[in-house]
Amino acid sequence: MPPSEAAAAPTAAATNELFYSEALREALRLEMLRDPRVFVMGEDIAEHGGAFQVTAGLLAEFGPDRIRQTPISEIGIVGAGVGAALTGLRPVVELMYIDFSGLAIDQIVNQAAQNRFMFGGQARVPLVVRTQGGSGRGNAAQHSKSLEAWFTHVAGLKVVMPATPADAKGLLAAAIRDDDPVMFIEHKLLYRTKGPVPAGEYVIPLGKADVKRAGRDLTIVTWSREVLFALEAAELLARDGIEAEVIDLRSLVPLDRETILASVRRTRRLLVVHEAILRGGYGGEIAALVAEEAFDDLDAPPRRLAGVETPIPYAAHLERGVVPQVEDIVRVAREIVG
Amino acid sequence: MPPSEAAAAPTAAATNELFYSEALREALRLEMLRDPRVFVMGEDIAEHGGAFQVTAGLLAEFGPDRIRQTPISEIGIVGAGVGAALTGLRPVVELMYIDFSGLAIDQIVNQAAQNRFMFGGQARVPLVVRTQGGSGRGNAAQHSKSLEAWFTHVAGLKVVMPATPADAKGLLAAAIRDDDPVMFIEHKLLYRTKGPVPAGEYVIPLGKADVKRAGRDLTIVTWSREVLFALEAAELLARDGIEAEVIDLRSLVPLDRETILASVRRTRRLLVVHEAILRGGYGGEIAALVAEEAFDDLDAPPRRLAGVETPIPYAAHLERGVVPQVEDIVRVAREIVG
Amino acid sequence: MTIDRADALELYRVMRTIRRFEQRSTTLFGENKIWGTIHSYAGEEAIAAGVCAHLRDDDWITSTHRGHGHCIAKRADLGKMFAELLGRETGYCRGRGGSMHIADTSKGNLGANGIVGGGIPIATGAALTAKQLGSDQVAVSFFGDGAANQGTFHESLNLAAIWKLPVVYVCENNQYAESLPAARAFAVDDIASRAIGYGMPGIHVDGRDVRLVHAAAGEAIALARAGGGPTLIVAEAYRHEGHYYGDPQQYRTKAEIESWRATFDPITNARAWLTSDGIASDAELDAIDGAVDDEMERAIAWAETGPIASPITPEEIYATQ
Amino acid sequence: MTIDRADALELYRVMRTIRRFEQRSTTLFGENKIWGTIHSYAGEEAIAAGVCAHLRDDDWITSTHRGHGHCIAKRADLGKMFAELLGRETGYCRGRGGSMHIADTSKGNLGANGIVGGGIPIATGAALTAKQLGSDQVAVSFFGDGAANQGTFHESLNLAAIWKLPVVYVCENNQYAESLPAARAFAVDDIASRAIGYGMPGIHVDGRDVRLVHAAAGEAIALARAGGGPTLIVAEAYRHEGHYYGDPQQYRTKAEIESWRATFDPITNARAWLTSDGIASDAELDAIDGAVDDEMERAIAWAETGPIASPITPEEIYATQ
Ligand SMILES: Cc1ncc(C[n+]2csc(CCOP(=O)(O)OP(=O)(O)O)c2C)c(N)n1
Ligand SMILES: Cc1ncc(C[n+]2csc(CCOP(=O)(O)OP(=O)(O)O)c2C)c(N)n1
Ligand SMILES: [Mg+2]
Ligand SMILES: [Mg+2]
Repeated sequence: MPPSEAAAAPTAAATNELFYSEALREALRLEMLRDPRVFVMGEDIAEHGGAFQVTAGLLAEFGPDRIRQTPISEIGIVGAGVGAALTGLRPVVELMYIDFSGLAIDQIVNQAAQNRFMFGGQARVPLVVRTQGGSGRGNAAQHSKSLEAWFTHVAGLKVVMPATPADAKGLLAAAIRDDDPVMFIEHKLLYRTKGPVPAGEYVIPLGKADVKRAGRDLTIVTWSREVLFALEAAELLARDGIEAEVIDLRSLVPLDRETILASVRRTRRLLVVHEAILRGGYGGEIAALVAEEAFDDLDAPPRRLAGVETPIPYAAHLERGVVPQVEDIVRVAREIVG
Repeated sequence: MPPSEAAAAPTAAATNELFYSEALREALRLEMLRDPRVFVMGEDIAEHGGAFQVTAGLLAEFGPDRIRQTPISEIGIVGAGVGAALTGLRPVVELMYIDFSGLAIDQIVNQAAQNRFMFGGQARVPLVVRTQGGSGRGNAAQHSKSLEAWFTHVAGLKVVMPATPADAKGLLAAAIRDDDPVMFIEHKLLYRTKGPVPAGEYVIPLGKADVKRAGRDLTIVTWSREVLFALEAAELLARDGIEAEVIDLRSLVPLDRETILASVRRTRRLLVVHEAILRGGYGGEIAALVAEEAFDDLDAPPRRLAGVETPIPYAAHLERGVVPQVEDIVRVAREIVG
Repeated sequence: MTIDRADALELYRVMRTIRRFEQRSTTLFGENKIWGTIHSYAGEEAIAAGVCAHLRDDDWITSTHRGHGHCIAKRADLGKMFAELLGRETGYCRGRGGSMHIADTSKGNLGANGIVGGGIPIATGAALTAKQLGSDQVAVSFFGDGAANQGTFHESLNLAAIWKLPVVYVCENNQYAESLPAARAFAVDDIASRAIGYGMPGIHVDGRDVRLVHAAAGEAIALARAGGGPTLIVAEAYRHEGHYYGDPQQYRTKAEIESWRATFDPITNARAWLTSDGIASDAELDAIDGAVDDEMERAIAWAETGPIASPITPEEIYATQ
Repeated sequence: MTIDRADALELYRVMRTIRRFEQRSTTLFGENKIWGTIHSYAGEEAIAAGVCAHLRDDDWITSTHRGHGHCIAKRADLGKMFAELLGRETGYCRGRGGSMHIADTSKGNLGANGIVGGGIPIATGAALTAKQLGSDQVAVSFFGDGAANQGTFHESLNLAAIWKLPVVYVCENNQYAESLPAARAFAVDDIASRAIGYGMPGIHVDGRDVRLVHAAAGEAIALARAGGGPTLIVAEAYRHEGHYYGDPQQYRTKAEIESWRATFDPITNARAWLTSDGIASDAELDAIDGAVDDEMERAIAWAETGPIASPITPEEIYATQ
């Protein structure tokens, strides 16, 4: 009998230095060992080990049924994941790039996210859709978008975006154990970043933001790769005596309103940073939330720093210019603190 | 030789009382008469005249090539629209419900919206995707969503949502003449609303909001069906001496920032209202914009009133309860004015 | 595959129950007791009945917007179905789903679907579950001729073929997709010919004769259960009513409808078979009709006394809070 | 269809140009002058060359992520192609697109595409333009074996068939979709058998022999131009290089690659044909090779002197401001 789905509290075991990709693999592996209902399905995940090597080696350990390589049929495989989840399995379906999610979004939104409600609570859809987004590799406009905002606007879906190897492991385990469909969005430039990762079972509950750096002068709310940029920026700002608090949302849905609001009420200043284009981005949600709930606590207008409104260009120098860099965060933070 | 695409200024001709659906049909008809490159493609648009009767009668006038009825193949027909637009035609593709747009969004976003930029400006994609959203007819969760926010978050796409018959006519004409892809989003409960519509050629430039009611105490920014609710609410508020200004965005992209900011600077209070669920909705964009640009002009926190975070339920009494009604707008407006 | 008397009468009873359910939901809609939209399965009863006769409660089906028949054939409770249409808390979906989303997971019905073609990959995934668990369960996906032109049809049939999944795809060709005649939606006469390109058997059957549907489905389901992989069955039928309640049907003539109804009615067809083969007398069949009609009224009465749908709670939207 | 000497030599020159382009872009990538990713068409040259030989500049093609060959065969400027790979303002896409998005609308190339199967409906729409305008233009969509399992393939082929559109679908079966062997992606041996289900001709051709591709494409394109509707051509080929520059290729053995390269090289194949049929001597072909290589170096030199991509301006994103 498979164990309960209840997310265990983070355990403080020994840690290993792992790449983000290795941390994800460890979570997949441990969850597959723990629960026979868990399996992975996607393109190039078998012999090739996945476009970013997350599933490397798992074919040998778990075989072709549980590391199920598929043809290029995005809506077919996500839909099959929905059907498998509805009937008792816990599929982890990989969409190679979030730019391709549009091909499968009907099954994610109209089926996975809504089935439980439409059926009056009869169903559970424990489906994880693992994908990755973001620019920085010269893959141009169809392989570099940041589309998390689409998925946050869907009732019934959860959205997770880890920034560090430890969070990647703990959040993926939680996503797999969760009984709801989860969009698990990685970043293509994080796979080769390293960090300490607790060994063994490690589960981080969904919906809890992480204060990656404490500070008193300004709250920077961000997620995914921009967390690393924000932490670098905070270092530079500290040299001029500006102490920025950096909040990594980790889960966009459920959203940890309390952590955001408590921080802003202390620092009295907000900067939201994301790689996605500004218009319609999730930064609007955060800035609006803070403006509504903490208006009188703010000493400055809430600000957003986001991607330039353009498809992602190919040429390296142009590509770098369209998403927020460390220096941009520093500049805007200075403006806010004044 | 077809005439230039430059949007003509609105002409003040004689007006007729028309249903929203008739106004749309008039725009389609006039644009098809004016420009042989314009044609309509979609499901049930021919003999049946469209799910909401917008194309009723056009088959007889223009024939099956220009009122091209298609099988149920959403990504196929939208993609064919992209190809036709790239090669010199001006297709108007109908997606029966915006809930189905997920099946075609890859072609809308990765192709239509990005081709021009990806190709270094070589291409134009004068494609209009006509669709409709919203709840209120008991069609439940897969036929009632409001998904405009997804499309506002795409560089290269324009998004239009008319609330009145006159705007429907003028904006559809402008969308068809526009050289960029336009998501033209109607509302299923507006088709049978009536209003005065200028006769003959009538074009409303995209990107201009419309102040549907002037007021000094509060700015209500909204679009689509909620505009009608906001105007009703404003009437009720006026009885207690609260004068609400009602801004109908009409175009979500391009966004008329000036009109919004000028109004809020005068009224010093903002309420954004939309039918879509709150989280990740376009209301966040508007509230964040105002908080950033007009912070010191605000006497109260910017507020958002939006749909409850749930898939749309079937039962009438539940359905009505999950989207903002007139009384909700009145209540929140009162709270804001205090 | 011969059908014994009990099974034959059960097939008739199921078809007759579906027909009656559609008649009564139509009148209830006319009385403004049903909200939204309903799609009548009248004329296609032999397909759901003939296929589901081979399914166990732990086998799965995915259904469509025209799903009442599949639901009934999969042995759903009529009262809970009507209660759903009436928006009651006692309905299958507690009034959240309505006609287009009735599901009965206790009987393996993974739901009607408002997205044309939306159920095809889901049934494929259910079959994948059976394969992964090594069980002998089978999944059946019902969908229309229109759905056969959706990308989900293509991707799903290919996945099922390469993985030899225990799934049967049942395409109900009722000659129309809303207002579009199948003749204008396909450049081939036989939709089953598409099976060739996927490497699975494709069977074309006259959906008016429940014996033929029953035989074809029996083979396909047995093949799937035995690990022999998927089959595509295309059953010809005719939609007796409009696409939805209130459809003006400008796309077809009264004459066409009358002639097809006369020649293409699975229930008259079954009566002729049962009486001419001496399986049952008209009187016995009339008795079944009477029992069905009584059961229907009891179900409606029960449904109408149910409480209206209760307020929405968070756990309905997210299972893990 | 017989091929005269000039055409035969032109086919060879085009194939040889594609091969050389791929060799040089590979070395440029190795020198870190190219950013992002590139996909080599080496081994598939006969398909682009044999098909595009029948196309006019006002005919359209849609291409793929593996698009250099189609672009060259549609008579693109090599300098502008390299300039694009190098991220220069002088590139086809002013450095915005890179390898995966090169388009040349002046020659009817509606673009490479980063979405597998993304170009299929677009070519279908281009053919619709020809039909609507009553012109005799033809559209060709190139795509891989992997793309044939995308829903866009299915929906597009059906639309083209029912509307008799002037479009030719060219499926390049290079035996792999990234790491997935076609043998594991299909339960049928012949992908062309899918044409049956759409009601269009399906032709299977050995993509190593440019004469066979040329003949099959000639017929299909003539048919389309004459209003005879679409054709599906499946050309067998073998991808000589990895899926992308740097592909470790754990999914196939060195031995497999070597043996296929030896037996499946359209260029060696063409040389054998041209010399054995006495159309050209080895010396003459060597001369063509030399000219191609010189042109390539001139193109690269020109590209390398181009200015880097200029800052992005609003008009590139929206045509109507
Ligand atoms: C993806 C999608 N496109 C369009 C529709 C609108 N629609 C509802 S039923 C229908 C016709 C379906 O035809 P068919 O598959 O033959 O089933 P039938 O209604 O004939 O049983 C259409 C177009 C929809 N619900 N979903
Ligand atoms: C929609 C989509 N899914 C997946 C990918 C990732 N991808 C790029 S090329 C490729 C393989 C394509 O195979 P095939 O169609 O046979 O073309 P080939 O590369 O063999 O020329 C894949 C899976 C993509 N670019 N787009
Ligand atoms: Mg039908
Ligand atoms: Mg291939």
